[in-house]
Amino acid sequence: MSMESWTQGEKRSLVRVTAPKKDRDNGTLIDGNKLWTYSPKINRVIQVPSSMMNQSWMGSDFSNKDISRTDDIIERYDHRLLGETNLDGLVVYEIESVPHEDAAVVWGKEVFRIREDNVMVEQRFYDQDGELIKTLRTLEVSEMGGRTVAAQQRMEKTDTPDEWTEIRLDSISFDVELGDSVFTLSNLRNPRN
Amino acid sequence: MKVVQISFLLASRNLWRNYRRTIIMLVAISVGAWAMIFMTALMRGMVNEMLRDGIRSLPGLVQVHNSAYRDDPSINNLVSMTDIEIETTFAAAGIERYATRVRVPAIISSERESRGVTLLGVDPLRERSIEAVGSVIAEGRGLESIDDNGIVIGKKLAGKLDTEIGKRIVLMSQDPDNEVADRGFRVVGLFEANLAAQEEAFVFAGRTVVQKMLGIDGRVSEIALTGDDYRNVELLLADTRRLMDGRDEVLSWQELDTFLGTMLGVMDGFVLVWIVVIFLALSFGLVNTLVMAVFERVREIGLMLALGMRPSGIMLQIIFESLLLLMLGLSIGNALAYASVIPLKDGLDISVVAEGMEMFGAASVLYPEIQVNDVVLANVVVLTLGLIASLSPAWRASRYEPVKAITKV
Amino acid sequence: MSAVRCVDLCKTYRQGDQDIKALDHVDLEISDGGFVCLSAPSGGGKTTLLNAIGGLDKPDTGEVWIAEQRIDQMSKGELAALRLSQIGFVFQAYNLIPVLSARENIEFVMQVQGQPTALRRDKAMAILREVGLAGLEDRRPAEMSGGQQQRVAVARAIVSRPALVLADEPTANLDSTTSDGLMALFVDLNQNHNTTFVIATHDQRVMGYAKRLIRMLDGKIVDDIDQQAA
Amino acid sequence: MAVNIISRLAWRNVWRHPRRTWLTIGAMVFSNALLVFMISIQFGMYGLMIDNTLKAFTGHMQVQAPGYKDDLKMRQVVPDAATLAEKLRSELKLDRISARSSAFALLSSEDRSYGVQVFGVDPQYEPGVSTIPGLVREGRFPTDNNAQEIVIGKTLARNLRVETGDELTLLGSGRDGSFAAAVAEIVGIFDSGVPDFDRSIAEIPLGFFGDVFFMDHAAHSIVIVAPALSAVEEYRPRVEELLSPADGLVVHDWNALQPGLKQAIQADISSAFFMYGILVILVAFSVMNTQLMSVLERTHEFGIVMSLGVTPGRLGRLVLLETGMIALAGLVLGALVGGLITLWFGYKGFSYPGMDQLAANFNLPSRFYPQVTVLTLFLGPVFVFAGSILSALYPALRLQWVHPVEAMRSLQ
Repeated sequence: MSMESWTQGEKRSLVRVTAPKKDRDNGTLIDGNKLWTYSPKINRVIQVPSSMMNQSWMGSDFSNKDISRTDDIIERYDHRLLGETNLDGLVVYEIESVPHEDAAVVWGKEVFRIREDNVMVEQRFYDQDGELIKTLRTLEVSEMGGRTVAAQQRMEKTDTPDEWTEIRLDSISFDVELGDSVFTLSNLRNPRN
Repeated sequence: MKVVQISFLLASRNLWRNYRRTIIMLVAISVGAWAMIFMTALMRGMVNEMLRDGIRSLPGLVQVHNSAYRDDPSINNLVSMTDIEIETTFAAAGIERYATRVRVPAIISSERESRGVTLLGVDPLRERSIEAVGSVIAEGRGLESIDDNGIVIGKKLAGKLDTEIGKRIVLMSQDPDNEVADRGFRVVGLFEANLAAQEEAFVFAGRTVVQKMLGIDGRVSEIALTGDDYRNVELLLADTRRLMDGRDEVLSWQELDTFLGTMLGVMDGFVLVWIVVIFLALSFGLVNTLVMAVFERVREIGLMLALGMRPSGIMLQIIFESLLLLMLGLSIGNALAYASVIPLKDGLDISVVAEGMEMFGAASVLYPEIQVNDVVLANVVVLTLGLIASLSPAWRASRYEPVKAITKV
Repeated sequence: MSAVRCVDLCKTYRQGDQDIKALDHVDLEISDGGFVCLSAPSGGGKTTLLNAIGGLDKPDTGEVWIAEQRIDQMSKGELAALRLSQIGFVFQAYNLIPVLSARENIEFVMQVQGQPTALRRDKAMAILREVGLAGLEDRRPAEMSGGQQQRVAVARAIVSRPALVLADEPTANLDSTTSDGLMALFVDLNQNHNTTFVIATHDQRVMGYAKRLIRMLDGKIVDDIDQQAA
Repeated sequence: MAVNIISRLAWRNVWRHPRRTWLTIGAMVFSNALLVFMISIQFGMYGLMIDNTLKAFTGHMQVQAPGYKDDLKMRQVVPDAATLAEKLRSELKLDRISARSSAFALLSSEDRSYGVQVFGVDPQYEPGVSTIPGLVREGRFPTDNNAQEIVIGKTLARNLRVETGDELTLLGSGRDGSFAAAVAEIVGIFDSGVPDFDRSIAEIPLGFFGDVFFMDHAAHSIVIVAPALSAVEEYRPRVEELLSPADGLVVHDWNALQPGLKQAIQADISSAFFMYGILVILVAFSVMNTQLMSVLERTHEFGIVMSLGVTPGRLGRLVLLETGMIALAGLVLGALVGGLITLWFGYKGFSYPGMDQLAANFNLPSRFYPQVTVLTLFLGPVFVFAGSILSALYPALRLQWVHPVEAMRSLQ
């Protein structure tokens, strides 16, 4: 499956499926913590209700929440630096993030490993007993669009190590001028770009 | 009256003349009376428990809602008064046993599972006064204040969600603008309920916290009021209606849950039918005994008539005999019923048919309840109908022609 | 003054498919203090006549007067009251109430009359002594001999001093000594209290005590002998 | 002919006190008639309760993936369900077999959302296994297996503030766990009379369901209605035989699917039979009393007969025979009266104040038409008969201790 994605700031992004044919033009629009989905089959934009946010996004190992939640992790979690390691000559910070008491997050904690060049190497989701539930791992880091990015990531659930979802970046461009109209419901439905 | 005295004396003496017959009849009446009271106690136990469970989960005897709420139980249909107005109004009227609650459908999620539940934002101090579902805390603690950050969920639900006390769960619902309203809560207590379904259906959190989460500060979905006697809610209903002054819908539990309301009426009817049926089954034996008693005493009856006793005196004798028999049988039967309920004080476990009982809305442990009015009813019905049944043999006895009676061998 | 007066009494019974004339135009007058024996073969009508006099049975036609009161048209209640206050009955056998003791049997009538307990008891004890049954007051009928039972019955009949005592075969089940004792009691009462006795019997010895002997046959009086005159 | 004499003697004795005998028979007739009526109603109701509950939705049996019954997980499926259903239909020669799927989904109208159980049903065969298609009061049931159409309950329609012709959005998760969404036109609104049911269920065509929830020809269950409830046991192994072992599917009968139903009936039966037992006992006492009287008053007579050489055992049998005659009369008359009463209510319908409310809870109609069957007609009376005979044992056995001379001396 291939798709295109546009992201503006830290709150808004749009994802559109380009192949295979049967899923073509299925799209997801994220604005803040709201998520809309569009399916040409039913020709309707639907806001995904809160109850569905924990469900799988397009059948993958990512949940809708994983997709929509961008960086509110910074505000809604307490963070602690666990340590620093070296990987391929770069410093990797290991950060433990524990959600605030009233945050709408079920995880007990998340542990991030982030390279000094801001590439996330690993994100681990733990339940409240400290048990690892799923891991998002960066498999390949490469230069793309002038920056170092995680080109290939894999989401893997601890329970089912034989199944995973991988995202591979084919190309990426930064600092593209995007109009407000990109992140609208009508654009989700009728791609103009 | 001397005639009454002598009739009574004769009746009591005659009762023991044919002691085998009397004992058989006594056993029959005792068994009947026992069955009446014991069976009624079992049924009452079941239905009362059902009613209490039902009223606990409603909760309350009387509820106030926005008049559109019952048709459309959404967060947009809130009670017209704010919680402060409610508090002052009810306090002024001297009503104390009530609770205000926010009630919304919500999704509860743990790391592993999500479930649909009803989220109740409650004032734990007020909640205690209405004895609603959720007040029996099995583990952990109950909510402590109106702005308690914790959440109390059912024991069964905790199992399904694979969560436990001390862990956090997330609740999601919708605010009045149809936007997502969500929040994390820490599980502080697990409650237990008689019906499994209730343990999975309700979760409780502090009212202010829920109001804040939903963005409905100061507003509630329902006011639940309770009283002492679920049979008698008219006064409470009228008081509340007056207070709400037509702005909101005020309904009694019978109206809120017509199944429960009907159940109570049907039960009352059933008790009477059951008592009468048992009596009728007994009455044939009773009349038979009396007929035989009259028949074998024809000569004596003739003699007494010849000696100048009035027919009414004869009637009185037979009726006394019947009543004595009934009263004795009833006393034994009542005593037996009380005695057989004692070992069942801790409940009769019928969990083999638990799922069936849940279909009735009843719990799987039966606590027999002997209600004074049922006992009175049973005894009064038996004595009254027994009196009526003995009229015919008594009348016949009093109509004997003394001559024929005496000469009959 | 006459204690009993019967005018033109008729009574017909149906037995099987036969009509039996138990009383056939009977006229009879018994004066106060009379001691009359009615004798007849079985079915001769003596019991029927006795019952008619006692108001236990109604004649088909004719009149019955007791102490100048016409009784054949009285209601059951009135008749009961009359029997209670003015007539004492002694029947053949088994004429005690089995569940009551001798004393209680004697008290029965008084109790129905509504006499106070203490008075009743005194009278009953006195009469028991009179008929020679002192000490047996607490026995039930089943615990007494036939003669004793019959004496209790007599005691009950006379305890409230009725003007008229009707006895139907009072000695039928008694041996001769006991019969004599009973008759002596009757005679004594007749003489000392001026109680009128009408006794239906076919016992020759009983007839011997009578002042007046009436014989019946097929419902008719065939003979009326004043034995005092003889 | 000794038997003849004994039975003639018994017959005469029975009628020695006609009033007493009639009263005893009366007690039996009363109880028997009541039992026949009650048992007819009760069994009829159970039948209806089972029938209505099962016919409403569950069917008599369902073929499912193991575990689906308890977990209702989307991925526990019956693969290629339509083909299997067709195979079952033709092999078993039963029409009333239909594939079905279900998922929890959020139904949204313009301004309201409610979570419901959405069922994918085969428009062609569903009417054979469920009453819901027949309960559509407004609009119609879908006919096209792939139509984007939905039928919902009356209460749900009111809560969602929609009517036929409106569109609803379905959101849920598909078989693979992915987000499933669809829009469907409301073509029908059903009214089952059970608010809980009408609030929580929606049905869409199975083909459409498959598309929305990524079922890929699979379904969750194949619902089978046997020709009769009693035929379930017969059909079950045949269904099992037709399943391919590779799929590892299981067959659940109605009792496994609706465990509460049988238990509710069991609970009701045990309380009802407690009551019936009491009735039988009371009648038995009545009979015992009568027969004891009858024996006691004949002591003298029995003494004579015994002195003539008749054994107490034979006299005991005489007493039992008399009881048997009375009890038989009670049985026949009771069954007759009870049968007639039941027939009358079967014709007029039986109702009890408040019954409609309670009945709805158990999928029962508010008026009930009881039917007489051999079982309901004789089950109660046979117990009363047996109880009567048993109760006569005491008087009959008493005879064994009677001494002829003492007996003759006795007065009565």
